[in-house]
Amino acid sequence: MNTIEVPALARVEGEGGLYIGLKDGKAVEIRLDIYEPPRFFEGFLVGRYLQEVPDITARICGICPVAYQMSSVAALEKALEAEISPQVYALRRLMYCGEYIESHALHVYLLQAPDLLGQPSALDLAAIAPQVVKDALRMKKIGNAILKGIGGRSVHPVNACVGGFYRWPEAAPLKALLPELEWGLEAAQATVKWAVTLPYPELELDYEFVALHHPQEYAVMNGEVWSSKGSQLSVSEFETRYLEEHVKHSNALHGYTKDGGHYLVGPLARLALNHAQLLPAAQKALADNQIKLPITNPYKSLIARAVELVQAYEEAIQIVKAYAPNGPAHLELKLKAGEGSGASEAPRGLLYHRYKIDAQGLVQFAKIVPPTAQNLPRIEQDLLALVPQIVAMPQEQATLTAEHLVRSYDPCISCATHFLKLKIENRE
Amino acid sequence: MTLTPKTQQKPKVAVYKFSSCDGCQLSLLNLEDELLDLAAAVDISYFLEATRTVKPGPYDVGIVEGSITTPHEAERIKEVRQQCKFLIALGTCATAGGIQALRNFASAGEYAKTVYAHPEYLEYLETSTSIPENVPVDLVIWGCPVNKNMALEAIAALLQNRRPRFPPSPVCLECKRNGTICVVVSQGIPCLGPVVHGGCGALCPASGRGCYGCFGPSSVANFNALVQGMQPRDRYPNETATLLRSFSSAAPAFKTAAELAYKLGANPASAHGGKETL
Amino acid sequence: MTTTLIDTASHQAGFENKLLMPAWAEVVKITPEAEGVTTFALRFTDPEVQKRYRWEPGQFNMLYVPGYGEAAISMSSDVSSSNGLVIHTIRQAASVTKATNRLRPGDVVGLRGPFGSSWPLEAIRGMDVVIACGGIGLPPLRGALYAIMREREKYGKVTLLYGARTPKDLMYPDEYETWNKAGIEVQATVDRGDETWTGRVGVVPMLFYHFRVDPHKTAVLTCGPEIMMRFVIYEALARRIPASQIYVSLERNMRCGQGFCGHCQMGPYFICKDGPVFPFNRLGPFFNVEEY
Amino acid sequence: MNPIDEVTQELQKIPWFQELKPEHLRQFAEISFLRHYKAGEVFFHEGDKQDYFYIVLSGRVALDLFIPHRGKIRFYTCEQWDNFGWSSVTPVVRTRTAGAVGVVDGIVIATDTDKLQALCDRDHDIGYLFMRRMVNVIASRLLVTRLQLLDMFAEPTETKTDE
Amino acid sequence: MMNEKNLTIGSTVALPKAELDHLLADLRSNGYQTVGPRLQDECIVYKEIESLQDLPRGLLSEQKPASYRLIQTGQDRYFDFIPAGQSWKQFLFPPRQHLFSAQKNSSEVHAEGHTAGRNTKWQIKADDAPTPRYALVGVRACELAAIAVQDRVFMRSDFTDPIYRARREGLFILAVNCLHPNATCFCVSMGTGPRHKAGFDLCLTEMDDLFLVEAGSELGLSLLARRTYELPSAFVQTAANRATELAAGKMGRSLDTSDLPGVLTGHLDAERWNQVAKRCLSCANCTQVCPTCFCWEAFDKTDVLGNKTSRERVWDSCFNPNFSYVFGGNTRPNIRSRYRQWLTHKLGAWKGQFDVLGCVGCGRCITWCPVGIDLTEEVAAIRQEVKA
Repeated sequence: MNTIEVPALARVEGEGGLYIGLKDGKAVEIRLDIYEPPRFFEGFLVGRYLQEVPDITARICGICPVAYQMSSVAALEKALEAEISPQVYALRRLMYCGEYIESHALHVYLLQAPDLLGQPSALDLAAIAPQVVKDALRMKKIGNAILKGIGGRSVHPVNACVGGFYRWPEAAPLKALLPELEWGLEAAQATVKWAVTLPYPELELDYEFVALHHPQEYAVMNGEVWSSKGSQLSVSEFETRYLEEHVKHSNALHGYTKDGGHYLVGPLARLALNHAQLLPAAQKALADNQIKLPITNPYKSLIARAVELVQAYEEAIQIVKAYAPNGPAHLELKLKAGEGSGASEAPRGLLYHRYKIDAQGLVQFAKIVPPTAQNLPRIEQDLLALVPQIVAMPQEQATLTAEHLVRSYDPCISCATHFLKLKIENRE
Repeated sequence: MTLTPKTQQKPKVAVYKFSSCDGCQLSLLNLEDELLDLAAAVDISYFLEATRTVKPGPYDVGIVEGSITTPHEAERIKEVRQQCKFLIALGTCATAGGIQALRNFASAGEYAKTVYAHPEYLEYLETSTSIPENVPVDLVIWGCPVNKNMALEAIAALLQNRRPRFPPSPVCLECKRNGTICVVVSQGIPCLGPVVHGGCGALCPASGRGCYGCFGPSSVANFNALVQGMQPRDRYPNETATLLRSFSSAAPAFKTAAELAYKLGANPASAHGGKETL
Repeated sequence: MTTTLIDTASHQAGFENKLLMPAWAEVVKITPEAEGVTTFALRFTDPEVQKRYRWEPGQFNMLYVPGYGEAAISMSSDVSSSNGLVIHTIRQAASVTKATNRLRPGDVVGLRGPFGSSWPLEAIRGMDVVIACGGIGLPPLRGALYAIMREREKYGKVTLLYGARTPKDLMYPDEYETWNKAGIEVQATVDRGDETWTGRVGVVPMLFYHFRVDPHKTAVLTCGPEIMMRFVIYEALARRIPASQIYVSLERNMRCGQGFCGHCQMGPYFICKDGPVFPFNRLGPFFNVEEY
Repeated sequence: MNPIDEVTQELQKIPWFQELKPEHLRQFAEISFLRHYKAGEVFFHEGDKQDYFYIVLSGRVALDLFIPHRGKIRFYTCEQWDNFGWSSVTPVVRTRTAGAVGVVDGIVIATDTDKLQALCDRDHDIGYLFMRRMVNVIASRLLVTRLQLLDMFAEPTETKTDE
Repeated sequence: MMNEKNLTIGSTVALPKAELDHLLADLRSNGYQTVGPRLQDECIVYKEIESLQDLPRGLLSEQKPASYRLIQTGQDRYFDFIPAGQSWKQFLFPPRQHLFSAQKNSSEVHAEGHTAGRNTKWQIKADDAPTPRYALVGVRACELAAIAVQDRVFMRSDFTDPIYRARREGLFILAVNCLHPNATCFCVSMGTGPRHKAGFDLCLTEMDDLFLVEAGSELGLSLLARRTYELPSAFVQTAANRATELAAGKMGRSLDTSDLPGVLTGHLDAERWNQVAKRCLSCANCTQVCPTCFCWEAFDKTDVLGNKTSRERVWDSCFNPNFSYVFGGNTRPNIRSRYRQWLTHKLGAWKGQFDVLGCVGCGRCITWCPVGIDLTEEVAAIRQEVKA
């Protein structure tokens, strides 16, 4: 086999291609080409009023707009030294639960599962296992319903602002979701049980996991940036260790650690670093299904997502039950010049924002480090490790296996800037 | 056009992505209750976000998300047009250039330098343009993101050979039907509702904030009157202007209106200077 | 006297909460009339409704195609000899009327009606009658023609002035002979003809030049494009026919047929219930006001 | 009856000639003659040199234009007491701007236009009456043309943006 | 305590404020949904209330063109708020209403022994949701006049809107005399207020420490009879009368109604129409807050294949671009013609249609116009122009 080429990598968010150059059966070059056009968000944030930032950055990614809204409001609140209320914090977590549910259910069932079950898409899957797909859609819908209940719509919700929420969402529609959430929790538990039985390709790798960590809760919007290699930094210190590089073959920046290492963000990393903070049902799902941590097979990130689905449903139920809005929905902001960074755990991994604002609240500088950008070098390394296995395979299978690997990262290429083209070329 | 099959063949539908956030395609996937019916009614022949299967064209319906921002895209959209009998521009990127059209008001090169260490690696166009500015389009569905029910209605209308029923009225009417109180009048919040296409369900005013125009300019509206009336209510510098210069900034009506708002904002008598927030 | 399907009495007789609820009617026969114009013969599926249904020439029904919506369509047949069928001649123009293209015998559509005012057949007895219409304006007058023919002796000279764009757009061409024989002078004209067309070429208002009217005993009934009616009215007024003897059938955006929804208003009138047929003297100040 | 008497008799029936004095009628008749025509008979073609001005006494005469790819299109028909060939009495137009053909058999009065113009120049009373009639003809022809141009029955271009 | 037997329609009693709560409870237990003023988003709106607790207390609204602000009065009154952001029409003429749904059921047609095609039949199902029975709490005189105007529109002898009628016939009206007219009020000009005359079940005049309640119907009377009340002192009665009289003198605006239809419909070419068209956003807000505007639109909502359809009715507006669309064109294609239609209808043609003007002087269209167009000012300007 001379080349492997995926002219259009499907079921990833955005557009990219994959190229593997071989010599004597060994990979000599691996490139994850990002064709997603550059959109210059950091550029046109400059000069905008701070309240516009969460709405604008949401448009970086239609799959995880909440993550962009949450990281940006965190950074801007930091810059203003504004402390949000616990109620606001809980509601933000609920929003995040909605996004995890929607995004993970989409990825697990509609994007990755077809690979494991040998189907081209969930629609084809629906033909042979209609109930699975119907349940998956129902699970996903609950996530969207939470987002809709809080922010009016699931893609680019409109309620979040720097300082809290424009207005408390009405309690009744959220409470009305409880029966569905309870159903979702059970469905998520069943998903974990099912996930561990799937036939994953063999691939075990040595990862440096990086995620937010918080001692009291499963970190999503709060805590320090921890690494499985021992580094523990505050969010404001993030850029001291983690760098972005602009590589020639890609419109997405690539993230490396300061010493040139590759690291992994996302569900595998979160589970590895934060499993102790999982809520009981998620803990139980881990135990019942004898899931050993850390998971180091990238294909098995599906299992991690399934566990996080349990966690998200469980937490959503808690927050919805306790939800009783009172007090102001947002802070009265006191504008001042300042700088702040914020990070949150998008479904795909750590998302870091840093802003400088002037005394009028206008943005002077913006930096955004999306999860997929950080994972790109790691994906390339994984593929490198995969090469010995796939060179022996027939072209179609090799392509599929490589493509599947990329897909298992749930790469949100729109965020990293995005459509994959896999090309493995023999340089002889 | 009519999609009514003469034979029992289902119409072939292709979904394409150009420069965008994927949100409008996702809105299609978010049709959880209708997705399977939809898949039964049409032949989803090309939809990379949903399936690896690529059936060869030509297609009966092409749905395009995203705007044109690179030389490659400018070429590709022409091929798409040739492949598709009926072409739908889906979402504000496709219908008005999207948020990335903000580059049209500055130098994309400057932005590239801000964001990328090696702008020379990048290939991009100086402007982000809508699909209709590049190729003829048969239907536009506005929204950032689109309202999934409007997208569904468009497909249903095609299948049934009728005109899609999109809301003809501005956001204001939706507010009133929802029982939402006007934020302009009761709280002095600038709001683009009077000049923006309805269809979103008037979400922002229901959340206690002004409409930020993500559904683009309404086909008949009085932009001059809106700017004259709204700009003096700005709570931070150029609020009305930046509202207009956001998600649908390159839509001609918004472009001119924003220019007027900036001009009024430059007059110190009406500038406030960030005293209040929110 | 007209009884309506959905009047106050029928609400009380079980139409509670059934605003805009149509009665189903089955397509019995479909006849192509001209390019893009088709005649549908419909029969109510409920015999009770069929029995109760009475209408007068000039009135219209709201025809409902489920999923597409409603359109106001005039009855185009003879009131008394259509075997209880409701006959609608429809130009397939917008969403709803285009949807009728797909109908075939046996399918059902919804009907509500009849609505609106009718041609003043009683009031113009003993007079000469000029019926001036163009294009799709003939079907709403066809019922009036038949009514006059049936009691031909009760009217003076009756002239039909009818125009269409081209010869193939003329509707009911096979019937002109019969009408002539029944004492209606049919004067048809087209906007343009080819070499084989031996009839008139010109426009409807100019047909007035081909005969003399006695203004005191002439009534004009007109229906067609508004611009055509305007010039018909000018010609009639120029011949000193009083405005009160000129009857006009107007088209506006009729939606409910009952003067509730507001769309078809013109000045003080709801065209759907006060019209569509008006004596011109009542329309005078509002007709032809720009953008009113 | 001699031909001039015959023409005079026909002219007397025409409403708009009824204002003419007998000697004027006679003068008009002297330069005119009755012409019987058959269906399909061509009076003139577009582009012909002008010669006669016609008044239809009976039958029907169509005016037509040849349009490439569409053939001959009839855009107007003349019946009793209508006129055609009036361009020949205008001072500027020197060729026929349309063709004229009999649609059904009938009779016209044909008037020599050179002589007619001379007659009008010589006697302004008859000239005035004749020209006043011409203005009427042209005005009504213009109205017809205007209405045809408007294409009253046209399928309007749908401008409705949404429903 | 007053004897029940002495109460008749037209009697006025003094009701302790807390007793109103019991009256509301009584209404609710009799199957009425009580709707009344509530605070929402810095505005008084009409929505479901359970008790006096839910009513805004000590709030007064200050309304100006394009501006509505609530002010704390420091007093403990419930009904000082004057006309709310929305009108009551939402309860009688709902902004969205399902009419019926239909489901296709096709059957095969056989001809000469084989399938010739399928016939499309439909099964129709009327909306069978029960009609809510509303008790409106806090209806102003101008608002009651507006209901009377809509009665004339929807309950005519030729056609009656069954939805409106069902809701209207089940209505209980607890009226309130208005004591604090606003800068945008002109009910005196329209002859509709501020004091109620008739048409209510009960009518309150709120004093600092009690309500004066007049019984307007048998039902109102029987509800009142079950409460603890007293005969009002002459002092209180006089004070209440004075308060409503004072209110009549505090109208913020006025409208000269003499020959209004003639002035407006007679001057369709006034220059003022061009001027107002420059300011008007055509956003339809005036028509939506107007308590008498009645236009609506019905449309079908289908599933993907068109096998199921549901017909709905929604509020429409003559400011909507397609409102007056006829095949081939729009009879009112610009803002000038649409604004002119609205004003000439409301204050002109309406009279011919329903023998009443379409305006009750509540001022909502002035307050809620985002750019503050004032119909009283527009009418005055046209009068001025006509005179000149």
